[in-house]
Amino acid sequence: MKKMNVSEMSEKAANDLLMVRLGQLVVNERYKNGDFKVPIHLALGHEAIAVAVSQTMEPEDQLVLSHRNIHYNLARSGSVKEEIDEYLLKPEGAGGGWLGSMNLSRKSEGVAYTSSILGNNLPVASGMALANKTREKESVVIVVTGDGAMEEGAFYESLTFMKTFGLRVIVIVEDNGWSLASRIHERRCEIDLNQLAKAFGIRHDTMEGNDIARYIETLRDIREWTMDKNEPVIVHVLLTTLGHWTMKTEDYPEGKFINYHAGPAKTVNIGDGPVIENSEADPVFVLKSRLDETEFDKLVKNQLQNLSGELP
Amino acid sequence: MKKMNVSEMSEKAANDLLMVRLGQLVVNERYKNGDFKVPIHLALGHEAIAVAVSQTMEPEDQLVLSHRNIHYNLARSGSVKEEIDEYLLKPEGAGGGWLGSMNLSRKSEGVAYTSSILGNNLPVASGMALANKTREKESVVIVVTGDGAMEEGAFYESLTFMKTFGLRVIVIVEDNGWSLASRIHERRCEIDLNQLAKAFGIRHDTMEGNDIARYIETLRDIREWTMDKNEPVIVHVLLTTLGHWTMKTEDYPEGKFINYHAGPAKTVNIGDGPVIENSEADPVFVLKSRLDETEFDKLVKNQLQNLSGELP
Amino acid sequence: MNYVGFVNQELKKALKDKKGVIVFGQNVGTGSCVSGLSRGIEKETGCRVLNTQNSENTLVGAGFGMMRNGVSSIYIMKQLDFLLLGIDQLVNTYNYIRVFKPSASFTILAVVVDNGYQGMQSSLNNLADFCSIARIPGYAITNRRDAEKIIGAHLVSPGFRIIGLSQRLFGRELIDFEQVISCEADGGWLQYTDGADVTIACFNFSIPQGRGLIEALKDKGKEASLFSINSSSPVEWSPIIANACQTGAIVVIDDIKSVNSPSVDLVARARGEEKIRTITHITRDFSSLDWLRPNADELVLNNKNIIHQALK
Amino acid sequence: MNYVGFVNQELKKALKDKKGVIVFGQNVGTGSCVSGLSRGIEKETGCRVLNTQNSENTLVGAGFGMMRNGVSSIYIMKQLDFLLLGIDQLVNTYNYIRVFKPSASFTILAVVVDNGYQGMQSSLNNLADFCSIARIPGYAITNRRDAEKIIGAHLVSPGFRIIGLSQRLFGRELIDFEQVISCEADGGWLQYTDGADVTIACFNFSIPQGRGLIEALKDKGKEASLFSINSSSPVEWSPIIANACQTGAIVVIDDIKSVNSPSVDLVARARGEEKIRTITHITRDFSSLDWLRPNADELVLNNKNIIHQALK
Repeated sequence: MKKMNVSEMSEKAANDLLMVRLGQLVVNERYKNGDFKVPIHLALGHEAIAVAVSQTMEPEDQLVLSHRNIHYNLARSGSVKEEIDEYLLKPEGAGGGWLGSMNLSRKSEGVAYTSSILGNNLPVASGMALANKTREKESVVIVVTGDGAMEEGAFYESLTFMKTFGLRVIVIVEDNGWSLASRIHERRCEIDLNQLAKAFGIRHDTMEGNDIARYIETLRDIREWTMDKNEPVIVHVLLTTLGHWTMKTEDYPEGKFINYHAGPAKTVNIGDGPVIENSEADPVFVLKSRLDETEFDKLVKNQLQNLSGELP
Repeated sequence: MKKMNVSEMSEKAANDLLMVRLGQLVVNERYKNGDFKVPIHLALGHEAIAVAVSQTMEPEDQLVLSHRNIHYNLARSGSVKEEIDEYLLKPEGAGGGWLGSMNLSRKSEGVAYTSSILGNNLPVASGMALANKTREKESVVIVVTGDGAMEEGAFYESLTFMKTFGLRVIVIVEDNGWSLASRIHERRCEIDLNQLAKAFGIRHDTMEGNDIARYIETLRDIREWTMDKNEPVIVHVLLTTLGHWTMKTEDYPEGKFINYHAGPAKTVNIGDGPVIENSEADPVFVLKSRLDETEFDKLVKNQLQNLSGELP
Repeated sequence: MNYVGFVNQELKKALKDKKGVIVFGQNVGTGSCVSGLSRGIEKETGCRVLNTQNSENTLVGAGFGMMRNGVSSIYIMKQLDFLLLGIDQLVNTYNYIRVFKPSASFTILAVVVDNGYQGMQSSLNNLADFCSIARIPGYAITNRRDAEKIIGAHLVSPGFRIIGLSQRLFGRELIDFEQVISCEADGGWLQYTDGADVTIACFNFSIPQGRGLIEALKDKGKEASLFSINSSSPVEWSPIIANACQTGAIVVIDDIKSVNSPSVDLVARARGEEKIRTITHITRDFSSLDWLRPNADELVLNNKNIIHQALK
Repeated sequence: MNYVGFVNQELKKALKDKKGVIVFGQNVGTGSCVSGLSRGIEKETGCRVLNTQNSENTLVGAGFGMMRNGVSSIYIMKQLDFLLLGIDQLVNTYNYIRVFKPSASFTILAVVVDNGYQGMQSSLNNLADFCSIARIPGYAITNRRDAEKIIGAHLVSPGFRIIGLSQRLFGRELIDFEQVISCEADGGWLQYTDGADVTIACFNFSIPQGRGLIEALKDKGKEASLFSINSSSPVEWSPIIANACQTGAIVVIDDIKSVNSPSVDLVARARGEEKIRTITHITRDFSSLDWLRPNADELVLNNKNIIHQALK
């Protein structure tokens, strides 16, 4: 793989990706330290799509999130401190101490609504896009859901609604293959999103590989398309939530795979550096392998300096 | 088209089709006469699928219906009198006077549940089929929904459930193109059922043309398949609800098309005979065109004799 | 003029200058326009009327989504029981939106199917439960005076509320009162008559019963103070209690099918007053399952007994 | 032993001989098994445990469908607020099924997320509203005694009910009482202490507050009768009222977030008794929107003031 230098791949993208990763690692350290009363769903491994979405958004665009939202909130605001202050329920937090973790939104940063209830944000995003249409706003609503939430009827109903009214919505399906501790095949049949989209005549794209530069390019193309066509788009993003561990139990003497769902990621330590897994599943590993090592290290160092005040 | 004689095409099918039509026409006459307090949704034009379903059912099979259910209830019970008695809320009615029209079921006739709420019967049918599976019953659940009810999220959720648990369910989608007074294109985008089924890997069949003999053959094949594969099937039935009329208003001096939804079909009269429309949209017209005229007339006469006591 | 005609006229009056308001729901723009309720709105007010799919959950969410983006809307529902499918949005999305004190308006205008004979699944009149679960303002409209007050004050004002209409009253001659003696600023209750002998408080849609009781009292030479309690939640009862302290007798009439109702709160309050000698609380009979049968579904008062008990 | 451990043990005890019962829900058979609630059920009881998709509407309907076909089941819900999505089935399907007096059992066992900090959308503790809307039996479990009584009597008995568990209590040491002095046959209420000075009635999940009040009373040399009101609907209050007539003082504690609650009914009843000198009704504070913020979400009593008022 050809190495790029930072300016080739967009310094902002690289920096934001590292900020979202390192910001989460800082939150994780504070979490392990017992600093938070609110339950937090970290999104380690989800950084590439979040940063790409954020960088694709134009000023009037709006983002609608779910319970796992830290990556988008960090990408939008750039402020790890305000995120942590919100988790500490301080008035100076990103939500004024009113929203905590699972409902954290921030209209000023383009995060218009965040729901802790599976599927709940899709109808709301539909209504927001309809409002934009009637007010002739030049903007897109981007709503984030997952392979668990798409099991709710609201997903299907909202696709119908968005297509019917010709709404500019990008539906991001973050597919990490898990809902709580259940893998997809442990809870349901496969639902082929591409085929499902075809049933409505909705455009469907798949993104995987965590290449931030390519993600931004693809999403910008999709945004242009939805603006042009007045049509919704489904973007199926295959990703891995990092932070799993193995637990030895009576039944599993060799150790049982425990996926990360919420709470502190106990096996992840900021001292080990920003890369969690040496594979394509880790967007930071992908970034590192694209960049010259010195450059990568310099970016990391800068970010860590900014964040040092937030560590426990 | 080659004419058949009655025994070639199944006398029972022909007789049942006429009974369901003429039974409804009798109900319609009583309705026009102001005899009922319960609101009734007639299903003129829906007879072929109802009779075919009924004739496909084995003793342990179960039918789950919706607010428009008269055709299935008549096809199952064969008793127009008990249907009318229920509409009159008499204790000797098909539901003991407890169910009226929109919830009319009858476990003894294999009609296990009937819901007046759009989409509501699909989850219940799913649970019934799951119960059958755990009890290792050799039976199928047939659930009837429509192009309006399939807009509810319960439709999508239930398809997932049925496929996941490998349930023997035949989902009949009666597609008359209307929900109340709204045509499909007046209320939503097209939803391609065939594509939707593919998203779940569910078998999908389309039926149209109102040929009762062919409908029975197709449904028997589908029933065998679901029994064999332990899989749900979606059957998309294209049909027309007969009984529309034209209304002249200020805005429509030429007359506006008013589709039949519920209440008496005021332009339909039993005195005009069992055929309502001379087209493939009318299952009785299709039947008539298949049979020798004398035979057809004889069947009609017999049926009318049976029903004469129920006329107003 | 009948009830629905008057409500339709009041809606159009309230929407006259409200350009940009979206009126949406199933069949709002087709056929009979929800039995005449939404007839002429698009033509005569300049509001946009959007006919929608059958997806209550998504439609309620969409209303909140529009609200979040500053667009006011009215969701007209043909049956209150359909709103059961949208309660997640009612509760969870409203609990979020309200924190931000929205400047836009969202009103659900639901027809309470209380005209009987629909069967157990389409005869829910429990406006109070929908309101209780998320502490939502809710109002029942029963006559000319409360229609004017409630539609005028609430149809399009910042915030969210549910307004219930009675299907039973739809085709009936509009109930009117000569005067409004006093009322709560929000339309939580209205007083229509002032009599020295009994205080009557009618909850939910029981004002016809209250009027009947007044007539029966007149026959005995007695005069009553009549209140309609339009709010679906307890309100400031003091003026009603003060009135009852003067008459010494209060009759509380409540036709709701809920277990818990605000009328219990008024009774609790009245029990604390020594000057109120008799408290008669009339509710429906749930001692058997008969309330689930298709029937006239109307609370029938034994006025003779009530008067006897109230005046003893 | 902690609360969830004990409830888990009681579930397994009640399900021991109940072959053929299906236990289903999200994550009931994976990971922590809903924080330990369903742990070991499949292994130790022979019930079938089915892990399901995230589709509450369909899952509630499926429970009723199984019931209709004679199969008993328990739907374990991780959060009561998810049940908002299933209320259509709760109301409409139950209203149908109950008419046929089912021999099978269907129980929804829902965790009431009352441990605070989840945010406004996942902190619904309104068990009473779910029950009120379709007159459904509902029970809150707060301690060893009521857990034994309610699980024993209701978990698998013909009919339908909702049983609520408190998330806040999950990890806490199980609350126990030396004895049950009296109780309603159905477990609608239980009495644990008998004291001459005050009667305390704790609604919903407020028994810890009631215990705290007893301690505070003891410090003042006063003895109280303590009742837990486990039913989510009003029950026969006479024994509680009789007790309050003896003590002359009743303190009603209710931590529910509903507008309407059965506790109002007990207060109304108490107000009618001259022998009850003081009635103290403690509810949550809704005067601002603070109840929507992430917080400890626990009703905090000012025991000093309460005692002062109760004993004056």
